[in-house]
Amino acid sequence: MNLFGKWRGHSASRPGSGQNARATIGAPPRWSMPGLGLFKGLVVTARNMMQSYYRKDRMTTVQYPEERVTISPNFRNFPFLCYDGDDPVAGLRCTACSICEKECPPQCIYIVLDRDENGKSLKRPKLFDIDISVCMNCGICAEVCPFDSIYMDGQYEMSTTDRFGGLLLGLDRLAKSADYHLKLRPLEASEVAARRKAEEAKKLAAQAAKEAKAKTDKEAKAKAAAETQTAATGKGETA
Amino acid sequence: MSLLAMSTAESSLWSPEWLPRLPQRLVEMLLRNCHAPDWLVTLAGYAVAAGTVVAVFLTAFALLSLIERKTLARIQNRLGPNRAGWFGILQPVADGIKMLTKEDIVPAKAEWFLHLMAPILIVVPSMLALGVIPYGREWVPVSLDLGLLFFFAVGTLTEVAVFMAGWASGSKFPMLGAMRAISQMVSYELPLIISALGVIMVTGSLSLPAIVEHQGTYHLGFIPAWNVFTPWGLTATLVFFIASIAEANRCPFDLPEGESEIVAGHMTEYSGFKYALFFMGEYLGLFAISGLFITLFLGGWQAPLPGLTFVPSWLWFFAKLVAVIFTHLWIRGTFPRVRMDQLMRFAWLCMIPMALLTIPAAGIWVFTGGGLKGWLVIMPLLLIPWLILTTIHNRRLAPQTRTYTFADS
Amino acid sequence: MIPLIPLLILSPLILLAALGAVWNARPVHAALLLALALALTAGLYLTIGADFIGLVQFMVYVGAVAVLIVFSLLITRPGDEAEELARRPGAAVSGLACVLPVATVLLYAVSHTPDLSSGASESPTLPLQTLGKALFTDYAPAVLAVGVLLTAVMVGAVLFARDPDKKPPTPPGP
Amino acid sequence: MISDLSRFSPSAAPALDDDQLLHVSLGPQHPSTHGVFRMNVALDGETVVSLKPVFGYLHRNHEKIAENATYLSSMPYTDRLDYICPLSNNWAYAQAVEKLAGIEVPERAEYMRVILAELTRLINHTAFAGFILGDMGAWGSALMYAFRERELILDLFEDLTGARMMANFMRFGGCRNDLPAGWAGKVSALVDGYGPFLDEMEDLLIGNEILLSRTRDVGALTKEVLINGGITGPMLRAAGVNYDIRKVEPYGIYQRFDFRIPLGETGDCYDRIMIRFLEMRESIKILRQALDQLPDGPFVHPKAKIRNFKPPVGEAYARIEGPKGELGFHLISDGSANPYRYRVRPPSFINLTLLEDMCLGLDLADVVVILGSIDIVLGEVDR
Repeated sequence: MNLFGKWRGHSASRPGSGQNARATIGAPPRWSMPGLGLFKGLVVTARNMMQSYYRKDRMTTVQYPEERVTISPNFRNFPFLCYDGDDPVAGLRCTACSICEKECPPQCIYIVLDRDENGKSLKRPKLFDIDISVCMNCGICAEVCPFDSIYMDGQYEMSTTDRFGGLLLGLDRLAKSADYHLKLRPLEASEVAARRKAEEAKKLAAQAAKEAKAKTDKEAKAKAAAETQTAATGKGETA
Repeated sequence: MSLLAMSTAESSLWSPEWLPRLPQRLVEMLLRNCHAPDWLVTLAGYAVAAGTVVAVFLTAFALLSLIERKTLARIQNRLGPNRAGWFGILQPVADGIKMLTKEDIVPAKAEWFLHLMAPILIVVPSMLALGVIPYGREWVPVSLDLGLLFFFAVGTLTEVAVFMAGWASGSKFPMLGAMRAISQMVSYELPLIISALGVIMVTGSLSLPAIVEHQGTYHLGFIPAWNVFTPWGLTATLVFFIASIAEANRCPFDLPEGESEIVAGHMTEYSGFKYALFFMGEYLGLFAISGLFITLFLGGWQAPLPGLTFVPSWLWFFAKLVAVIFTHLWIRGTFPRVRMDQLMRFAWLCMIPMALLTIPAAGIWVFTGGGLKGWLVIMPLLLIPWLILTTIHNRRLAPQTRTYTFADS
Repeated sequence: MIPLIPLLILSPLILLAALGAVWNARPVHAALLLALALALTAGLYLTIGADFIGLVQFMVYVGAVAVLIVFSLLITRPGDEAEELARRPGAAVSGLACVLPVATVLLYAVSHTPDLSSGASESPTLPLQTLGKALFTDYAPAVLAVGVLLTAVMVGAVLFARDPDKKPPTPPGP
Repeated sequence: MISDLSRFSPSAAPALDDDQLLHVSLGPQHPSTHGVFRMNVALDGETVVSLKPVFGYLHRNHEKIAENATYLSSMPYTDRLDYICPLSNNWAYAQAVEKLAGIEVPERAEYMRVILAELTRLINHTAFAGFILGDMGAWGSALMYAFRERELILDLFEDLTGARMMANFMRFGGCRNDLPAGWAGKVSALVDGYGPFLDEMEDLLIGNEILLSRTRDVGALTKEVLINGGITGPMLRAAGVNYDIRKVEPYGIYQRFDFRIPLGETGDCYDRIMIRFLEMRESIKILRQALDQLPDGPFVHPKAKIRNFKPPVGEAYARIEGPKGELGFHLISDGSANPYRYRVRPPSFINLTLLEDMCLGLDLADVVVILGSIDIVLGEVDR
């Protein structure tokens, strides 16, 4: 019933490049039954209607919320802050460096650095707000974070009746454990964990080396100091 | 007790054939038992008969509004409404409540009286037209000698109503919609009526029950003698069906309410229950025109095979109605809309000539007495003009040569 | 016996609608009132048992003629010309010239009709076949004349509506 | 149902006074317009006498925002230009920045980009076929079929980029992440299934007499007008102008693939539909080749910077053949972290400029079809 001639499979029937190939499409029959094209359309819709009763892959919709499609583990939605251990405050990886705040395209992140009474940075956020009514789920904050602290969440049922407060996520709602991350995106999280572990180990080693060096330095210094002192006392004594 | 005695005496009353007229019969019997005057009995009988038809078709309207959405959804590979009640069966109720509780808005520039009358005038003729259709052997709400004429006469009222709706809204899109609607209805009423003339000639009557009775025999013992199975009848059937789509403003001739062009045509400025009335009028009109189509060409309530007459005749009618309406839905789910000039051109250059040809063809059919001789004489009469018409159409409409070049560089 | 009550109800309504159609300043209202008058006349026919005439009156006059009038009003969008036309000096004269012959014929017909209340005891129902036969035998010349007239009108309308210059649409040049 | 325009020629339309015309505002809230586009149409009967497009209802200040943001922060905004095909927009912008900063793109990333761009083309043209049927008044069947297939591709995008539409995937010097395991296999399965789907759509559309009569000889303009108007993409090729940036000025690795550019003759709405269908078949060919040749390697240039990216002082214009036409980004850098000037050449917007020329003298119903056949996305028109 192919009314329109050789229009399918033309690529096979048309060898030779260099010169323009021509394909006649849209049917040049001398006489065609009017309404045949309409009839073909009717056949297509009838077939679709029948198949909608027994072929699941034909359906365009799912019956949410009873029925849910499986979401890809890579799906990203709003950001969250990752913490190690059990304490969301002490274990927070974020150092309030504000890189994400600067890079965020719609500027939906607001960070206040926590300081002690002397005004010295505590390297942790006092305030970390994300306005998810502004956030556009681009994931750039997660990408630029050098401290493996901010990641994209997969949670998508976040509707609320509170337009303002309900959509402004503070530290309490943003902070989620590393285990959550591991569950959400096993591949990425385990990679990060391994890297962090290696870094930690390296850091520890460096720390140990540094401490050892410092110790030796200190000892050497103390020795030197003692020497100078003895020398001084000796001098004083002599003076 | 006497009631029971009478009803057992009239055993036919309880047969399924009489089921739709049961309320009417019961009321009449009850009144007679109370020694009511004759005119009261007749009047009450008519009222109950009319009430039955209205009740049946309002239920059908509610169901159709659901079934249409379900069918279109299935054609589009969706499920359709399924939240209100079991399989969405309560959806019409929900829709009705929504429509009733919506604010009724009358535009500031509208003529409020005509604006109010239009939706009523849309519903009334459809209901009147439904009254003359024979639904079953024993179920003809009003048997008129001039039933067919009555049907077409009241049908013309919808044009006035559509005009009133479009004009009285005092708005631009309704005005455009009304203009489209009137020109379309006037153009398509011609082929509609002309294609029905053949049936009148063959039957020799304008009475719809007589037309159905006339189609009651079977050729060769199994081919029903419906008008569609004759050469002139087939042509007339196609013409009538296409024209009935246009009369009912259904896709692909839904230009008066073409939503992608003129929002909702004459219904743009209507809301709430007035809009629901338009909706109802449209569906009742669809039932009426489909019922007439079945009566004229598909044998009305006649069974398709002689052995199947034990099924109540009104069930056959409704089975055919379901089939015809499903075809309407199927077409709506598939076709795009035509343009105004194409619509008119199609009516005047294709539908009306073919409809006119069915008149001499039907005459020859009667003259030759049908049968093989009739076929042999009529086929060339219809086929040759049809071939000429399609050739003209092919030159202008059907796929012309289009060459697409493939550039390699 | 001609049913008197419908006649008494319908006739004043018809008169009122007709007068409204004449005197209403807004053309669309006038057209709709005309349609109403025609529909009520059809009702009058139906009540006296002339079903066929009544239905045809309804179908042709309400369904076709009134709708065409309304449609032509729609596409011409009449403004003040109607009023202007009515204020012309010759308007009354030409109106009278139209009305007088018609009124004369009608009055003559009514005055020469036999007394219906005594003569026809029941409404005469004419079988459709008889009507058709009469139309195509006794009144065949009249039918043919009307047919020729209508054909001429239709051809004229087609010629009138035809576009004089049929140029294919040229896309605007650069 | 006979499309003989000569009877309704624009030249025959008498010049009418303005107050005799019917002025209708189609949009911004009108069921036919795509997005919040508005047309002020003057009608004589139903014939269009003048048509003034009005847009800007969706203006978001994209270019100015980009001038005040870092180069990377503009990437997610490009998704929102033409939101039907975000990945091609990503590519055009990434290419412009790469040109500006002289960044190399690894082999694998190039292949990934081609695959994503061609999938995007499939999405766009499939959705187009559904939309134009909706514009013609078909009750959404074609649209639903189109969206079902589009969903399959969007699922793949979600798996790869994390978002169905707002991908934000390309980076300067490659892509954001590598293909997940098994992703290429899923794409080739989808590509294999796409041919039958296109056959079905063609059965539904291409021979349909109503569609033919609605689209043929509607909205055609001559080659010269189209070229002078700066029209690009399928609209231009439907009129027979062989102009496809993948061939004219090959970018990425397009010269490695064997594909052809379908060209029409008249440039009416029917040709525009057909050209898109033919392009989809060619896209499938490209996808097959790209999937076969997909090499291993890094998905992003190892030296590409994410933080603190400052291209040298300079100017760059990069363009790609987007599904809707030539999509270009023009960047001027003053050496800081923000572009000094950022300019988009949006195909939808420029293709829209000749709308009135196409519509004059036609029916109101044709306007809707012509607007549909231009295939605009208001996110890109208004920016």
